[in-house]
Amino acid sequence: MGGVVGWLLILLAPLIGGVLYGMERKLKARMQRRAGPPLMQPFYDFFKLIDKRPMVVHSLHGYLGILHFLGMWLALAVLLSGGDLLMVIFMHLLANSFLIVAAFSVRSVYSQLGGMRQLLAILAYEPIFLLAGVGFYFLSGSFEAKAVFELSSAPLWAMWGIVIAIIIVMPAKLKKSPFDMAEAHQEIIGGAEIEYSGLFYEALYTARWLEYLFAYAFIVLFGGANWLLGLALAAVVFLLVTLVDNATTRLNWQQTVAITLGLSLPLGAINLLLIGIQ
Amino acid sequence: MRLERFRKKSPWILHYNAGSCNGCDIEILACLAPRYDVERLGILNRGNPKQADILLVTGPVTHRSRDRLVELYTQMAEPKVVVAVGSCTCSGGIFRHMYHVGDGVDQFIPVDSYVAGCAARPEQIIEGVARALEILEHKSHEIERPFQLRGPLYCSGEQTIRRQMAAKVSDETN
Amino acid sequence: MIKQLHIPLGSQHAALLEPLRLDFSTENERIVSVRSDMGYVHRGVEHACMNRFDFKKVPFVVARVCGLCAITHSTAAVLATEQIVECMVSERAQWLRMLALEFDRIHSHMLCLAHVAESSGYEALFMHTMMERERVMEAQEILSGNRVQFDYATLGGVTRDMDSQCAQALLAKVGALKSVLSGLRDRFEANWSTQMRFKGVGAITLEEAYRLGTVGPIARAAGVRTDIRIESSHLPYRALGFEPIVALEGDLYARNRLRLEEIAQSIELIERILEGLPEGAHLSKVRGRPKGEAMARIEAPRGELFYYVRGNGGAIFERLRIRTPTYANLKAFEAIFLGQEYSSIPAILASLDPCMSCTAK
Amino acid sequence: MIENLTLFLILGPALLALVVYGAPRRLYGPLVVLSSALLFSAALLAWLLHAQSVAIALPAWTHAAIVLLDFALIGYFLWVGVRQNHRLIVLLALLQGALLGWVLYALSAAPLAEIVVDKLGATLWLLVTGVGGLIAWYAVGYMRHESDSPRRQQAFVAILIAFLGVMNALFVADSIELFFLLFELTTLSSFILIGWRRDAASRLSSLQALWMNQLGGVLLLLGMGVIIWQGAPLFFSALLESQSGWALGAAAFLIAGALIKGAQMPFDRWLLGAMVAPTPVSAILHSSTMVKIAPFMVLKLGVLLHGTPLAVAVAYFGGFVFVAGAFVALARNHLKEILAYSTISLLGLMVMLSAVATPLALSAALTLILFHGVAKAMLFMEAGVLEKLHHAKSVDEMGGMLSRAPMSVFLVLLGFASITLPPFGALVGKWVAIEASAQSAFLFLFVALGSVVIALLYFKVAGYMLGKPGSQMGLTIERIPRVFSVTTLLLGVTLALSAILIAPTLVYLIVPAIEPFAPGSEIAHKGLTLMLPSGDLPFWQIVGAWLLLLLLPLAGLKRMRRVDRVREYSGGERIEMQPVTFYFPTPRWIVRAMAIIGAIFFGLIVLLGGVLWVA
Repeated sequence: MGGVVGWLLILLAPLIGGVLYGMERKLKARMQRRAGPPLMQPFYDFFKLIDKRPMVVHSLHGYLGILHFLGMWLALAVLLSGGDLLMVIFMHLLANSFLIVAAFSVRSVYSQLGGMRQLLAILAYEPIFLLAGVGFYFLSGSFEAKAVFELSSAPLWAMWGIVIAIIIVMPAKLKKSPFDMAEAHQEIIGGAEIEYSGLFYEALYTARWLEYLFAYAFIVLFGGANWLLGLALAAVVFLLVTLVDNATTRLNWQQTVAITLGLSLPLGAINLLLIGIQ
Repeated sequence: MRLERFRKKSPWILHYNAGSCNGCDIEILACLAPRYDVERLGILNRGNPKQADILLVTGPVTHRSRDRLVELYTQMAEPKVVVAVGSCTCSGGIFRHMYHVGDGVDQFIPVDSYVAGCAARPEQIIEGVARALEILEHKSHEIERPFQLRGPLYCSGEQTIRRQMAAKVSDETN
Repeated sequence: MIKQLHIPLGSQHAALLEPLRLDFSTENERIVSVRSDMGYVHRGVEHACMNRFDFKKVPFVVARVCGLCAITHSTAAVLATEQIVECMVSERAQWLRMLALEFDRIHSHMLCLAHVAESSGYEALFMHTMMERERVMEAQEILSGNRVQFDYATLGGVTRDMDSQCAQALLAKVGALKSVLSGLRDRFEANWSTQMRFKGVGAITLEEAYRLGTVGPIARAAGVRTDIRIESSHLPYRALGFEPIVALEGDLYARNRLRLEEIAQSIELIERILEGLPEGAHLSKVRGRPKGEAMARIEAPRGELFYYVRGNGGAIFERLRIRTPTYANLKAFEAIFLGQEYSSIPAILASLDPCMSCTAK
Repeated sequence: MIENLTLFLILGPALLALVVYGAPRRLYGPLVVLSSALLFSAALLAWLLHAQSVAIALPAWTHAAIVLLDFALIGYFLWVGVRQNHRLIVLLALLQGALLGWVLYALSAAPLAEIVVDKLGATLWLLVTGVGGLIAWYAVGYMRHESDSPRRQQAFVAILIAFLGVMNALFVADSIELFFLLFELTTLSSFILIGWRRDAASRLSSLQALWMNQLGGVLLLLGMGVIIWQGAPLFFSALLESQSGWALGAAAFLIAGALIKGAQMPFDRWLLGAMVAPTPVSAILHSSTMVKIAPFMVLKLGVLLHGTPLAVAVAYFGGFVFVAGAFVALARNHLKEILAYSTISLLGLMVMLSAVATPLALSAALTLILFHGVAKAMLFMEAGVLEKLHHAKSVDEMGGMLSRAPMSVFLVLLGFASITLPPFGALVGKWVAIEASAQSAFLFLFVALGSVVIALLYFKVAGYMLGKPGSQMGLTIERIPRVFSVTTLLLGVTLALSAILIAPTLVYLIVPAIEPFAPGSEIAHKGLTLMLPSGDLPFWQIVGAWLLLLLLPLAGLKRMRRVDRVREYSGGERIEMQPVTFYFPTPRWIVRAMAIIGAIFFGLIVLLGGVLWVA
């Protein structure tokens, strides 16, 4: 991406992410045969949350939530400005680390369990994303997202295994069934986000939008120079993830780690081996 | 921009059963289901007082649950509204004057909207919530406090410490 | 080094419809011990029935013990009381009571299934089940005039009679439900994630089920052939002719399947009741005051519901005792929880279908 | 000038140690600070002045001294073995003696220089004297909390300082004969220091460390034997110049010996046993300096290995240890054990990168060696502070440490962050590592998996420290003795500053050191922007991440005035909560399997050495 378009996207990221999140909620509701909330619902929530009386457990906890949002934005900026893909993933880890530290810093079992499960979710998806970064490197000779967007043949075709692997771990990243143990509303009531309220919860809420945009922007990379193909792929993955979210129960952490790592890591590795041979 | 407008558009709910017979609770659950689908109004059931705007209470408030109710209420950020769902929640109903019952939620916390009925029907519940939302739109950010089982509210400078707002959940009440 | 974590669940929790508190000690997330506290909803209904309410009002009061199985409470109270007052209940009234009970069973089982789905994170299935459940709620409304607390059973019969038009409407409702049941069953059983999540989870063995005195679907799912509908003769179930359904595995998966099969069975029973409904008055007059003691057993959706009443000729009962199915099952909860992952607990708890307001009264 | 500085850096510590040991009690603290400062300024000066490799020939009598010392050391080990009735040690000492005798017998006089000061050596001096000096200073404060007599405390610190000279010499020794002596001296010092507390556990651990390191010595001697057999001179520089198979064989033995010193699996036990020693021992010997011999040796010989099956074997071995070490550490409970295992793990990564031996990989390896040294030293020192001031050794006891020791916890978190998060040096090293290893098949898979497991490990431990038990109390800033706070803060500031200046640091510190081994490193910088051939790290990303990470403690100190404080949600109840995190027990068979795999790799390396030698 890069250039003016990239920076414009970065600036408007929360807006686009919000719409994306709204679309997801709407789509999910339609799949459950409900009317669902209006498309702009995330923004209504956004403005309502600003309006709430601010309340924190301790000030560090509140700050960490805001830092999580800023970190997520930074990670997204690195991605959209065409930066180094490995650094993108590390920045994302940085953003998440704030949330994890925040989760551990309060005296709430659910929050701490959430932090722990978030760590395990990272264990589940992070290697696959690093794998994808190396896959792009094999094709473009560079780790930069910029270079991927100049690939004339879409990486999708060569990196089929990695694409499937990423689709498998996508629910873990977006906290969707079947790998949404980190959030697990019925067990730990949102996990890491449980102690946040009002303005500070809003930081997490919007960080969630950015996370959506981040994940799907990563998928767009697989289209290479043909960004329309990339967008189409992202749309398909979006549908697929929502569909799977609507058709599965939540698995526990052992199952999640076993499935994601046991299935997608070998798949990605084999794919990479094939690319390497060529 | 008037932010108050948006309170109405995204009310998040906390549901607490304070000794109800389950009748109203399952009707609240039915509200979430596709037939009544309250999410189209932006309503989400959060199950977490800190992120909730509306407290839906069912039940006449038994002695065991009253301080839990107050505790949850004080953990909600203002502006907030309370909806009493069901006859027994409004006044104690059939359980009124039973020895272990507190005769209605409004004995403990300020209630904004009453939904009568045994059990309250989903349509009634939605209407009650809608009425509460009208009130929510005009509420200020002042701290609202429970009537009974009130703990101290410390202020140091501009900072309010609302940790002790509810009286302790003590062993005596168990 | 092994360190135990303490995970509390409740009293207010997103996975709970009713206040109840469980304190788990876990190793990682595996449960090693559990303490429970169930008394949050105690209102003193038994006490009130022995002090404040006329015996004629008691069926309506005990219906408020629990909204989910209100009709079973009032029916059981009525069946017990009718044994110690002068009263002739018509055959038709008995059949209508059975009808209401079966509707109640379906709606309760469906709620339980929906709750299991929700608690295991399968939101779409929760929505689906709740949507289909609305048919039963409507049927109950057609039958009695209200969705949940419908005070249908009363001393001497039932409060409302049913005409043929109403019967047709009910048949249409259950017919529609029957047609969607297989789809529901598919989503519960043929899904890879539900199989991973439910199979072998929250299991109880046949021997344990006997030893711990479980009742209802929990016992039947473990292979105990117990069903008060054919064991007692308070209601003419034997005329309908049916066999209790039994599963063997005793796990969450088996309980789900058992409930789905019982729903199908209840639909069948409803159809038989509506076909063979005898003519007669739906309500007869009750004379005199309760004197002596009596008991009634009834198969509530959760298992055996037991009522004991004693009157001394006054308008108010001398003693009223309710023993609810969840109370009987409580002992088994701990055995079921131990060794499970904390992440399965909400689903297991939902599938045990505890009714705290029944238990605490 | 360089020659004099070199002499000072090698011999000075021994003299300074004598002074420190003999100094009156009152003066010894300042003296330690002074010697540390002297040594570091000498190293800094040497680094600044260093333009090209300088060869220093030692006078002939040093040969005799080296031989004498060698036999004295072996004799001492033999005596220890006999006295402690440890057959393995006796056996290994005898073996070493025989081998050494044979090597010396076959040795022809060597005309080459004995010490070659290259930029790599000068850079590593910075690490040894900088971090080592601070640790010595820290040890002054630490030993006050021990039950030792003042004299013994001074002896302890003196040994630490003398040890710095050994390390300084080790990194510039060109003569393998000299290298062997220094290697044996490090063995001796770890034996003495691990056994410092003189209890049963210390005794066992020190004996274990001794025999394992002796085995390393035997392997070194075997490598020397191979060289002698071919009649080649016993010098690294000569070894590097010969392209024949036997040189590879010798290199394999030398590397195998060094890997034992680096506690690579299956020889990880001795480093773990080292945690019974006073914490400065762990900090100086086992995290920041001594164990670095393993990657250093591979780095030095990496060019020779490049493109051979031996390099592949060593690289995969390193990659395996990286993942396995991190995995095993997950199950550990003592903070020092966790740190030790993560050291082993990261050493594996450095070994792997050194074996890959492209300019980029070598730069990554050196970056990791330096920044891991700084971070680990700080972490160990903080572990010592927590142990001495707060009596917490195991992670369980550190529940809610934040409210009691915010300063220490902050520094521990900084140390963790510096290894796992951008823009810190170690993470940038890892980043370069992936970019470098991506070129060679599947090594990066190890890097990817290992770094995630390490992140899991560190955040798990951080979770313990952050979770607050009991009632909600404000932070109480603890009183830390100035020795502790100054030394650790200095390291922390180094980490923080080097993070924002990472691009110039890499270009001016790392690249020149690597240049002689693998010319053509393509690391460049433009302002704060770091540029690699396969991708840039623009300044705004570095600054952004840096601000985020440093904004946090600053903002956290400022209390939010107008925001209500509220209690945590607990279902309406009020409960006293203990902090919780998971533990990941490693089943016995996995540990065993890992040791076996490590042993197989290790055997493979030695076997390859043998085969290459014969071929």
